[in-house]
Amino acid sequence: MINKTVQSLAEAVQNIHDGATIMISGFGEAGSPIELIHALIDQGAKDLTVVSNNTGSGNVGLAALIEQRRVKKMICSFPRTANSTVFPELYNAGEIELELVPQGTLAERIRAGGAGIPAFYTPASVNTPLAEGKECRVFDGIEYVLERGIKADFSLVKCELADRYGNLTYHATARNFGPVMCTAATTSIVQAKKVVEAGIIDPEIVVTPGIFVNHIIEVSNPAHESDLVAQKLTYPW
Amino acid sequence: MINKTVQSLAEAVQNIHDGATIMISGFGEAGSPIELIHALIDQGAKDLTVVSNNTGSGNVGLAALIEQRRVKKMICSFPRTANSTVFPELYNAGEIELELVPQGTLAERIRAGGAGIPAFYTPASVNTPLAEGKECRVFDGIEYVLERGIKADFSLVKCELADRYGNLTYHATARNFGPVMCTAATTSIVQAKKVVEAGIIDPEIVVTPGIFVNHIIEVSNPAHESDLVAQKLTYPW
Amino acid sequence: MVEKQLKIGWSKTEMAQNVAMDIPDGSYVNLGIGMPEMVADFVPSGRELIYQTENGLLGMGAVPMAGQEDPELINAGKKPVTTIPGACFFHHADSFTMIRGGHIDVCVLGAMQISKNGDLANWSTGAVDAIPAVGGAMDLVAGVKRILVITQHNTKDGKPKILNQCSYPLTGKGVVESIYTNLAIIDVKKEGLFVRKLGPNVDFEYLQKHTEAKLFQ
Amino acid sequence: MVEKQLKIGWSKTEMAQNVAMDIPDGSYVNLGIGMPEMVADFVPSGRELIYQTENGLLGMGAVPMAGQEDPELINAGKKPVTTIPGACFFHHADSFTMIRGGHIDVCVLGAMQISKNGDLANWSTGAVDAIPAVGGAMDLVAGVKRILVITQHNTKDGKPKILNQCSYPLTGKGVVESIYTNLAIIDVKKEGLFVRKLGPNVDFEYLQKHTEAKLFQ
Repeated sequence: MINKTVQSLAEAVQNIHDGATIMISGFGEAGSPIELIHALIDQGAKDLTVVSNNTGSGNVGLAALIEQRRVKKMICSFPRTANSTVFPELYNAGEIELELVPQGTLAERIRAGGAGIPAFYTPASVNTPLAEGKECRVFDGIEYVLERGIKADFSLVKCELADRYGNLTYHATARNFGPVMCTAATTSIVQAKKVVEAGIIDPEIVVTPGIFVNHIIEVSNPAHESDLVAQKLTYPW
Repeated sequence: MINKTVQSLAEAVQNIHDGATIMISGFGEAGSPIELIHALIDQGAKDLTVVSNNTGSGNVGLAALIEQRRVKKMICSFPRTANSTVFPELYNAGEIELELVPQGTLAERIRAGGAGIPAFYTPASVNTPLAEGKECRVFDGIEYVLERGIKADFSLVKCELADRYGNLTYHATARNFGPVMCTAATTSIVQAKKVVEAGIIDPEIVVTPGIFVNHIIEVSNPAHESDLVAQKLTYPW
Repeated sequence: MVEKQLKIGWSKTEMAQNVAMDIPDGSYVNLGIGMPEMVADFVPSGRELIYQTENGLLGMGAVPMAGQEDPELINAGKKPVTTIPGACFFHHADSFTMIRGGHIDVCVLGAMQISKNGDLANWSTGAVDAIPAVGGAMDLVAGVKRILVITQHNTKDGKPKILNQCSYPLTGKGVVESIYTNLAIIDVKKEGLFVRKLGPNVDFEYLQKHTEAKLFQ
Repeated sequence: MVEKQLKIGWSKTEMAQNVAMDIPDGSYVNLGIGMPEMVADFVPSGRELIYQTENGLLGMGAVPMAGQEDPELINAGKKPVTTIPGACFFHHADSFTMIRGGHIDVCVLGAMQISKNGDLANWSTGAVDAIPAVGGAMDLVAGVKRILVITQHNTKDGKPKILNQCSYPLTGKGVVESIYTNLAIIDVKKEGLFVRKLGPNVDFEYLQKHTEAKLFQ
């Protein structure tokens, strides 16, 4: 019987290796799989390349992973937000690399990676520094830039409901990058607020089909990053 | 107040012009907007380019539109199926053009058209006659072919539920090309089995966001193409 | 007798009203972070606009009441929002299908600099020690049908923002349709920058004096 | 005494069983139209396979009972199917994300011709009066991890299907992993075609005689 659920956060992230490329869902705190990120901090993998829209806030979650010097490179669209100090400090000290990607291009590069599309053209960033050194090309009188699909070794994603096949639903704007990141990683690791029996999720409302998911761990009361930041907590605590 | 519902099939298709490119949803009969196609036959527009996975069956729906000599070109992946005689006869007589596209490439070209992606690379059809004359390019040691996004003037789509904003849900495998076709047409015209009040469709389960839809007509008892074919009916009847 | 000082130009509220007046009924609208968000408060009665936020919501509603916030129901500025009846959620690639694919009618953005040919710079000063952060701005200016800019006419230290050429890194080239400042409403046309409306107690000479690029009446 | 005639090779049912034996537990599988569909009937007990059909269903179940058919719940061959608990529906672009993106483990396809280096021709004879129809075959062979071919060893008029070079237009080049015919199971390796198993009462010479391409033992 196919059963992708695992029994612990530690088991969910156990195979992540040094040097891995990891996609992490979330837009700000919405959709950020904070328990999986903390499990990754405990697990120890380093020299990571992380693909995520932001760089976390305070000293928990993704910001804590960065603070532990475990990330050598961030690929993101918006590395500074309210309460994000860890990344800016390391970046200004030259201790972490940054590949800045327009948000829509980031989403599409991840989707392309998952869909077997090695490259596509987009109008975003043409005539800006972010297109420098990239191939530009005119189609029907409009200039576009060639962007490459991105794949990852792992994705860490937060969802609402999951079943043993890995079918997922999401909550509100916590959906954001989760669905495309599940498609683009060799191994997708998902924390679900609730794991339900197969067949409970209506086939019409599944957002991520199970084929894109490898490991599911139930985290029924996930922390809110903003609460932890308000409490000035630092992970590991 | 935004209200995209219209009062008749005739009103829904009234602006379709001669020479238009029209995407028509459906995989076989599943998802084929047969009442909208019949309304288009009544409406009279000709010299159409039709983008649809198949070419219809019997002498109703898309096959009837072709039989009326209203389609100058088909863009599709599988033009012959059980009970399809109209297209094969006209094609062999040299009276209709065919652009044959692999099914996944067809879906992706339509999605790209809707997403502002003018072109992308795919591995499908490399080293086959369908890649002849197209640009090929190697990424990471694998050969790909460049394919262009497709846009349309109109799309005709069948769905299950719709609200006044144009939010849509679908039924089973009738979903197929509907969602991507809604994104790729300047004007998307949708027949819904039921039109409901705004807010009835849970925001989490909307498949096509209303922004991609222009006109909605309720067709509460759509015909099944296979029933009409079994009755040997011909449209117009 | 003390003479009351003349108010020069529009308040922020009035600037947002000016933008709101120019968005037709039924439009799909994306509002940038900051001053653009104010536009939603001044939609003329009788008009229904649908707000898209690039983090995956179409049909964004008002700010929630205190205590009703959901940290996973937020806008692009990462602030809690609500949904209207008829809203829908979607993932990021679908969201930018709307944006890049030309389905959003109007986007209102802030600006650091605008050039006479409609170039926009609003994401980076290019300073060496700045952390570059672009978000969805480049996708928005490349894909949305009409880009409206709302901004103070001059920088805090009085320098012009409407220039012959942007010195900051661009967000997009030739993308701005109209500029709504505290001093004027200016349309970007092929022939140059045309003043459509002057703010209260602003005359053309005053406006030109505060603008590097040449203006036309 | 009448001698019972020897059965040469496998029946269609046995061919489908041979394929089914080679699909590991937990695989995501796409079955082509026709003989490939039979494979689903012979999954060894204890294995759970998930069937994808490219028209938008993951978790395809058995053929529905008479009278229970839904004309809008069909497979790629446009025949009515059912769903298993845990199935899901999706649109065509998402379906081919699964296929092109390498997420399907196994695809079983029919064949008109297969070459010694694993080229597959299964969509067109190239005849002038044939209506070309490709469907999803080119996407499947380009994207699915393992392509297994199930086919009669020879054409109806006795011509070899396993050739030095395909004369029909290709579906894909060097894509076939293994060939399951009524006479043998043959693996396509870099060094050539290797016979893994011979059918009942088939010897190597007999097999080679019915095969244009050189076979290895």
